[in-house]
Amino acid sequence: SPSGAPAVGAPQRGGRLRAAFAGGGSAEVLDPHDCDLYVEIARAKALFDKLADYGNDMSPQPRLAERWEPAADLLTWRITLRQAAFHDGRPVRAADVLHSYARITEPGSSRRAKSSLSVIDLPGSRAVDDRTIEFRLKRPYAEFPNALATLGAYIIPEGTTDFARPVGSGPFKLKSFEPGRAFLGERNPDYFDGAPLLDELEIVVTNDEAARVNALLGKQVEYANDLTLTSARTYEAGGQIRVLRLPRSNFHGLAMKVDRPPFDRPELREAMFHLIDREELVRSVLQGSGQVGNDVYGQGYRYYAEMPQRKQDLNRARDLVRKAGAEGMTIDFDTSDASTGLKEAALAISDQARQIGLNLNVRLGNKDTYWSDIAKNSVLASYRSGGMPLDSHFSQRLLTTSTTNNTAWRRPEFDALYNTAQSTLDERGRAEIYARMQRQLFEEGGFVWWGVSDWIVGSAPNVGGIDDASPANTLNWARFDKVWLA
Amino acid sequence: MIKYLLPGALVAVPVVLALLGPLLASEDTTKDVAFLLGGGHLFGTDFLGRDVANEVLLGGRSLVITALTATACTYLLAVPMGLVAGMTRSRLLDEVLMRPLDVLLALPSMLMLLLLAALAPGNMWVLVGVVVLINLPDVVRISRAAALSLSTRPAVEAMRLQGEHRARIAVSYVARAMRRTLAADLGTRLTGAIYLAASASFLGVGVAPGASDWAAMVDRNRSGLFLQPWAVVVPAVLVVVLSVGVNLLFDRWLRNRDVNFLEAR
Amino acid sequence: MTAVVAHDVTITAGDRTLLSAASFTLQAGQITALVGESGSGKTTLARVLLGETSGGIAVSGSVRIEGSTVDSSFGPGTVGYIPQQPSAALNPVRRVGSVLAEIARLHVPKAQVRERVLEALRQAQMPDGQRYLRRFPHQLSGGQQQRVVLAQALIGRPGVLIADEPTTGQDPVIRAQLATELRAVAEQGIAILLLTHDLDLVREIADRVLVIEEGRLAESDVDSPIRPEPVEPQERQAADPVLRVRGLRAGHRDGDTLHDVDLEVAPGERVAVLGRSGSGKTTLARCIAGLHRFRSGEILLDGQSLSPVLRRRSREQLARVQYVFQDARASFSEFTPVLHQVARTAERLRGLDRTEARARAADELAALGLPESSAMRRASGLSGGELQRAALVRAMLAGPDVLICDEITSGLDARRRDDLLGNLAELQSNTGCALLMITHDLPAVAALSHRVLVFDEGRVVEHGRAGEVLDSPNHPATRALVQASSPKTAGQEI
Amino acid sequence: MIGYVARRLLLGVLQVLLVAVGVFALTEALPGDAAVTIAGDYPDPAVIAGLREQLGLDRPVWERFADWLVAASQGDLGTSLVGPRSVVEVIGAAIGPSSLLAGLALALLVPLSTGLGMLAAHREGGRVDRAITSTTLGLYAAPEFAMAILLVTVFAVQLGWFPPTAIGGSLIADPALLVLPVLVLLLRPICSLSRLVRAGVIDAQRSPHVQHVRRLGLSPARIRFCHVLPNAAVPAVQQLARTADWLLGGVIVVEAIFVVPGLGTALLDAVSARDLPVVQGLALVFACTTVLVNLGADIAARVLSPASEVGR
Ligand SMILES: Nc1ncnc2c1ncn2[C@@H]1O[C@H](COP(=O)(O)OP(=O)(O)OP(=O)(O)O)[C@@H](O)[C@H]1O
Ligand SMILES: Nc1ncnc2c1ncn2[C@@H]1O[C@H](COP(=O)(O)OP(=O)(O)OP(=O)(O)O)[C@@H](O)[C@H]1O
Ligand SMILES: [Mg+2]
Ligand SMILES: [Mg+2]
Repeated sequence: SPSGAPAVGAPQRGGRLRAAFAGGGSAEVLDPHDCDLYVEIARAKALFDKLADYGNDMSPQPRLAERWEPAADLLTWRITLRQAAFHDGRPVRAADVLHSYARITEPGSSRRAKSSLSVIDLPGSRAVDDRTIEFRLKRPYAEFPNALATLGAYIIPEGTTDFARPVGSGPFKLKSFEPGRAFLGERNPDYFDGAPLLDELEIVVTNDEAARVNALLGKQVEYANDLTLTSARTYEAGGQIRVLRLPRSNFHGLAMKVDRPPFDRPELREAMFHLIDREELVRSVLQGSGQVGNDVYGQGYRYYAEMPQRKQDLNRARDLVRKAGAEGMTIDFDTSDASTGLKEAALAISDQARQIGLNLNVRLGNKDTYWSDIAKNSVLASYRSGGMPLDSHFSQRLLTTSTTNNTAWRRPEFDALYNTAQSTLDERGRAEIYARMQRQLFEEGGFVWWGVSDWIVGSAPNVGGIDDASPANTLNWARFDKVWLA
Repeated sequence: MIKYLLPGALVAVPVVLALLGPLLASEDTTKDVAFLLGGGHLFGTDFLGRDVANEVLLGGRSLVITALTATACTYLLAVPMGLVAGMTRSRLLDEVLMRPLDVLLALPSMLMLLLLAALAPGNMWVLVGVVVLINLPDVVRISRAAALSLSTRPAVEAMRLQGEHRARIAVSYVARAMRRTLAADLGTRLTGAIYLAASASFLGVGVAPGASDWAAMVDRNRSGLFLQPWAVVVPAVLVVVLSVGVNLLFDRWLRNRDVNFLEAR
Repeated sequence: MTAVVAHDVTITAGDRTLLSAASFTLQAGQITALVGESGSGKTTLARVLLGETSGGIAVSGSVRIEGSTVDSSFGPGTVGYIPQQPSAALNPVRRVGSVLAEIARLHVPKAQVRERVLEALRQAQMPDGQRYLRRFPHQLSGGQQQRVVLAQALIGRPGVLIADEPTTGQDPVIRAQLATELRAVAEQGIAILLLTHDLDLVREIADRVLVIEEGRLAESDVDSPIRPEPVEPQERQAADPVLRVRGLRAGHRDGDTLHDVDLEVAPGERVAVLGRSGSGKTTLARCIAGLHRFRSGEILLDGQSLSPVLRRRSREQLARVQYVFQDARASFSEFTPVLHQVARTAERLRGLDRTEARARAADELAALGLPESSAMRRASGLSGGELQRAALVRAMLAGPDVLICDEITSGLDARRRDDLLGNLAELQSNTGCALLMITHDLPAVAALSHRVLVFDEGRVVEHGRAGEVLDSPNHPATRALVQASSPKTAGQEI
Repeated sequence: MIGYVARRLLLGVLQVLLVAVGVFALTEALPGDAAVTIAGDYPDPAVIAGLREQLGLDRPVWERFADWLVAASQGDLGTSLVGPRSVVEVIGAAIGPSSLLAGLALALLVPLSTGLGMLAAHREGGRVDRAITSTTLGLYAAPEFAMAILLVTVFAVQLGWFPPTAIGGSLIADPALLVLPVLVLLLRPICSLSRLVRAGVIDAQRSPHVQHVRRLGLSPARIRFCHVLPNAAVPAVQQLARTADWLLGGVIVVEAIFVVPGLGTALLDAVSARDLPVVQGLALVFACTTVLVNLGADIAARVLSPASEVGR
C-alpha cells in the first residue's frame, strides 16, 4: 500500500477531492483504451483496472491478475484473476479480459496498448474458466507481465461499445463527465482493493500550469498534477500548498540519428557524450533539482546497469570532433515547447557546443506535432521520456522493428540480444544480457540521457495518502483510492 | 526644450540601452541555477540560468529595431490606403481596398502566425511582415474613417478645384487634420508591436528561441515571476518606459505645435 | 438701462493696434450698429465683449455686462452671439432640430420646447422651420444656416445680442424681414450690437452707430450710402456662348433642387443670378464647377460637354471654370498660410513656379487691399471679408473663362465692395472671362451685369437684360426681391 | 442605407467564404494533421497512416474542401475529427462564456475609456492627463499575463475576495468568477481606446461649433457628450469594433489563465489537435462576427460623418 507523504493524521473517510490536470479539450473521451493524456489516464485509473501495473522500479505488480505463471518456453502464460466486480455488480471474468484485449488489438485500431499486446496470439488463447486465462504468445516473452501493465490495457466488461457512461471495475463509479472540463466519480464501495476513503473524486481540466497552481492556492482544488520546477521552488517553502516530487519520472536527453550524417560517425556521437556538461544542465534546466544522468535510460529502474559516470571533457570532445571531421560544422538541433525543458536544454547544449567549435542551430518546432516531426527528419533533437520498463524502452525505441526508433538504431546483434533476453527465464541471466545491451548503447548509442528529474504534484496541506515515492506512470501516481482529506 | 526633458529621458534610456547594450555585454555562456535571486548576479538569473543583467544588455536591439520597423511599415502602407479609401468618390475603389482587409481581419491572427511560423521560421523580416499584416487593417480602418469626414470639407473641394493632386490634398490637409488621432494610435501600436513580436517569437517566428530579447524575456521568464521577479520586471519596465515615453513625447510635441500655432495666428 | 459698459478697451493684433482706448455703452432696447471697413476689427471687438480672444490678439481695458465683469470665465448664455461664419458654428454631425431643442430646454420647460424652437425659427425668418429640423447643417443653404444660428441665439432671449453680419447671404426679402424682426427683438428690451456693412440696414434699424476708423471708435451718423457707379454695360455682340447649361436637373437625396435649368453665358458677359435663399443658386454653381453631381442635362463649355464629376475634367477644363465659395473661411485649410494656398492655383493650373506664383498671388491680393503680411497668416488670422477676397484671387489666378462667384461681396464694406467689383469688371473685360455672379446685392447687380437670371424653387423664372428685369420685374418672385431691396419699402409686408 | 447594408451583407457572404478557404488552406499548411495528433507522443507511422485513411485525410485537399463546403452550405458543419462531438455542439458550448465575458467587458470598456479619454483631453497637458496617459499606457505595455498573475495573487490568493479561476463553476451562477477575467480583459483596450478618444476630443474641443454652443450656455456635460464626443468618436469606434472582435475570439491568454472554456480555448485546442472541421466552424463564427462588427463600425462612421454621403 502507498507509503504516505508527511502524515496528515490518520486516514479518514469522506469528502470530495478535486484534482486539476492538463487536458485535451472537448475531444476528450472516457474510452480507457484510447487514453493518451495524463488526465485520461487518471480518469481511466479511477474507473478501470489493468491486470497489472508498474511498481516504483517499473516492475509489474499484480492488480486484477492475482498471479501469472509462464510455461518453461515462455510462450504460454496462465493468469489467475482475483475476485473483483464491475460497477454494475457483474464479476470480472476471463472473457472480459479477452474481449478487452481483442478490442485493443483489433485490426485498424490505433490504440495505445496495441503494439505491446499484439505479442498475444489471441485466437490461440483461451479462458480456462471464469477466473483463469491461458495466453498463447507469438514469441517467447519473459517480460510478458509488462505488457499487461502497459498504458491503456484496461479491462472493460465484455460487449461494451459505448463509453458515454462506462462501467469499470475501478475504485470510483462515474457520476458525470463533461469533456475538457470536469469528471465526477463516486466511491465504489465494493472495490477489490478496499473501498476508497473519498466519497467523491472530481477531476477538472486546465492546460495552463499557472491556473492549476492558482486553483490550488485559491482552494478551488486539492490536488494539481504536473507543476513546473519553478512553481515547486516558488511555493515549497510557503506552506500554503504541499509540493510532492515523484522521483525518477522524467528522463531528459538528446536523440541523434545514427544512420545518417553527421551522427553516423561514432566519433561525433562520442564527442557529444563528452561535450555535455550534465551538471550545468541539471543546475540550469532542471533548476538544480534532478540527478545527473549517465546516458543510458532508466536510472533506478529494474535492470538498469550502473556504469562509470561520464563527465564533460572538452579536450576529448574537441579531439573527437576533429576526428569526425566535423570542426566548425553547423548542425540543426530540433526542439520545441512540446514538453518542459526541451527548449532550455537545447539552448544550453548549443551554448556548450560552441566551446568546441560545433555550431548547433536550435530550431523551435511546432509543439503539437513535434514527436512525429522529429521521427522522420531531425538528425539531432531534444528528447524526453517518461518512465517505462527497460524492456519497453528497448522494444519500442531500439529494435529494428521498433515503430518509434528515433535514433534509427538498427543493429541485428542488438536485436538478437533482446530476443535472447526474452527467452531467458532466469532473471539474473536476463539482467546480464540487458547490461550488455546498455553498455553498447552507452558506448555508441544515439541517445544521450543527461538527466533525470522529478514529477511534481501539488496538494492542499490537508490531503493525506499521496504516494510521493512512485514515479509518474506507475501504479500509485494519480491514484486516489488511498487518498484522504483531513 | 525643458518640457521635453522627462519624455525624452523616458525614451532615451531604453533606446540607448538597446543600441549600446550589446557592446557592453559579456559573452560568457556558463549557466547558473535558473531563476536565482542574487548569487552574484545583479538581477539574478533567467529561465536558463543566464545572467539577467547581461541579457537585458543584449536584448534591446532586435526588439527596438523590429518594433520600430514594423510600426513604420504599417503606417507607411496603411495611412495612404486609408486616405485613398476615405477620400475617393468611387465606391468601387473603396470596397476594393477595404473588403479584402476585412477578410484579413476575419482570419484569426493566431492561425496566421502559426502558418507563418511553419513557413518561414526564424527570419526577422517575416516577423516584421506578420506584425504589419496584423496591424494593417486596423490602421487602414482608423485612417479611412477619419479621412471620410474630412474629405467633404469645402477646403478639400477648393483644393480639388485648384487641380491639386489627390496625394497632395491627402498629405497637406487630410493627414494633417488627423495627425493627433494617428499619433495616439501610433503610440499604442508601437507597444502592441513589441509584444506581438514577442508572442510571434514564442511561436517560432522571428526572434530565435535562445536569442535575448526584452519582450521574449518577459514571456519566457514569466513562470519564475515569484522566484525571481527581475527577469520579468526589468525588461517589462524598459518596454513600459519606452512606450510611455514615446506617447508622452507625441503628446508634448502636438501640444507644442498647437501652442506655436495659436501664437502664430 | 445700460446693458454693456466697455471702458478703455485696447486691442492689438500682432504689431497693429486695431482699437485704442475705446469706451462705449450699449443700452437695453437699442440697436447699436458697429460699422467699419473689412478688417477693421469689428469681429474682434465683438469677441472681446464675449470674453474671448484668440492667440495673437492682446486686449486691455474692461467690459461689464449686466453688472458683471467679462473675462474668460464669464458665464455663457447671457449674451447671444451670431458669428460671422454660420457654417462653422453648426456641428456637422448633429441635426439642426435637436441642437435647437437642447438650447430651448435650458430656458423653458419640456412641454414648451418645440413651441419655443419654432418661434425662434420664425423670428429668424424660417416660418417653415419644421422642414429643416431633421436636417444636418450641410443639407442647408448658406442663408438657411445663418438663420438657424440666429434662431439659436434668439431661443434663450438673451439680454444682449451681438449679431455679426446677420443679413449677409440673405435675399432682400428675408433681409427686410430680419430687419423688422431685429427691431422687434430690441423692442423687448434687448441690447443689440449689430456688426454690418449694410448701411441701408443700419439706417433702417439702428438707434446709434459706432464706427471703427483707423483704430478709433467714434459715434457717428450714417453717411449716405455709396452706390456703385453704374458701369454702362456695353451692348454685346451675339457671340457663341462659352458656357451653356441645358435641361439641368440636380438634387439631394430627398428630391430635386434644380429642375430643368437652361442657361447660356457668352464670353465676357456678366450674368447675375438672383433668387430667394434656398432657391438653388449654390447648387447650380456647384454643378457647373463639378462639385455636385447633376442627375440629368448637360453642361457645355465651348460646345464640349463637361463631366458632372470633377475628377473626369481635364486640368484645362478645371482652369477654365472656377468657383468662389460662398463660405470663404471654410474653403481655406487651417494649416498653411493663406497666401500659399492662393498661389497654388497659379502653380497647378498656370504652370508657374512657386516663387512666381506666390509673387503673383501677393500682387493680386494687395490690389484688393490684402497686404502680404496679412496673407502670410493662416485663415484663422484673417477677417471674413479678407478671406472672401483671398478666395476670389485664388479663383482668378486660374485665368478662367467662366468665373462663378457665390456672394463674394456679402462680407465687404461699401468701399471694398466697389473696389472689388471694379477690379472684377476690369479683370473681366481684360481677359474676356464670363462672370456668373450669385448675389443678393441688387444695386451691385444692376450696376454690373449685362443679364439677370432669377431663380425660384430651383427653376429659372425670369431672365433678361439687367436693367429691364430690375426695373420692370414680371415674376412675383422677382418683384418681391426688387421691392424688398429698395430701401423705401424695406420692412413692409409683401 | 438599407441598400448599403444589403450590399455589404452580400459582400460579407463572399468574405466569409474567402475566410473559409483561407483557414482551410492555413490549417492544411500547418505541419501534421489530426491523425498525427491522435496518434499521440512517440507515434507509430503505421498507426498514423491507418488513422489518416480512417479519417479520410488521405483524400486530396480540394475534394475535402468541396465536401465541407457542400455540407456547410446545407448547415451541416460536421463532427470533430478527434472527438465524438459535432462542431455545432463544440461551438455552442464555447460561445456562451466568450460572449458573456466579451459583452461584460465591452459594457464596462465603453464608458470607462470614453470617460478617461475625455478627462485627459479636458486637462490636456496637465497632471491628470499625464497621469492617465502614463497609467493606461503602463497597463497596456505591461504584459497581460503578469497583470493577471498579479491580480490573482493579490485579490484571489491573498485577500480571497474572488475565485482565482473559473474551475468547476458556472460563470452565470457565480458572477464573482467574472470579476478578475473581465478586469484583465479591460486593461489593454482601455488604453488604446482612451488615447483615441482623447485625441479626438482635443481636436473637437477646439472647433468653432463647440465654442459656439459653449456661448449658448449648454451645460459642460452636454457639450462634452452631445457635441464633442460625436465628432471625436469616429476613429475610436473603429478601434472599438476591433476590440469587440478581439474580445470574442482572441482572449486566449485570459481564457487559459482563468480556465474559461470559451472560443479562444476551443480554437487553440482545435488547432493543436488539427481538428479541421472545428477550426473551420470556429473560423466561420469569427468571420461572421468580424463582418458584422465591421459593418456596424462602418455604419457608425457614416452616421458620424453625415456629410460624406454627398460623394457616395
Ligand atoms: N491672430 C491675428 N494676428 C494678427 N492679426 C490678426 C489676427 N487675427 C485677426 N487679425 C487681423 O485683425 C483684423 C481685424 O479682424 P476682424 O475679423 O475683427 O475684422 P472685421 O472688422 O470683422 O472684418 P470683416 O468685416 O471683414 O469681417 C484683420 O485685419 C485681421 O487680419
Ligand atoms: N445635402 C442636402 N440635402 C438636402 N437638401 C439640401 C442639401 N443641400 C442643400 N439642400 C437644400 O437645397 C436647397 C437649395 O440649396 P442652395 O444651397 O442651392 O440654395 P441657395 O440658393 O444657394 O441659397 P442661399 O442664398 O441661402 O445660399 C435648399 O433648400 C437647401 O435646404
Ligand atoms: Mg468680421
Ligand atoms: Mg447659396
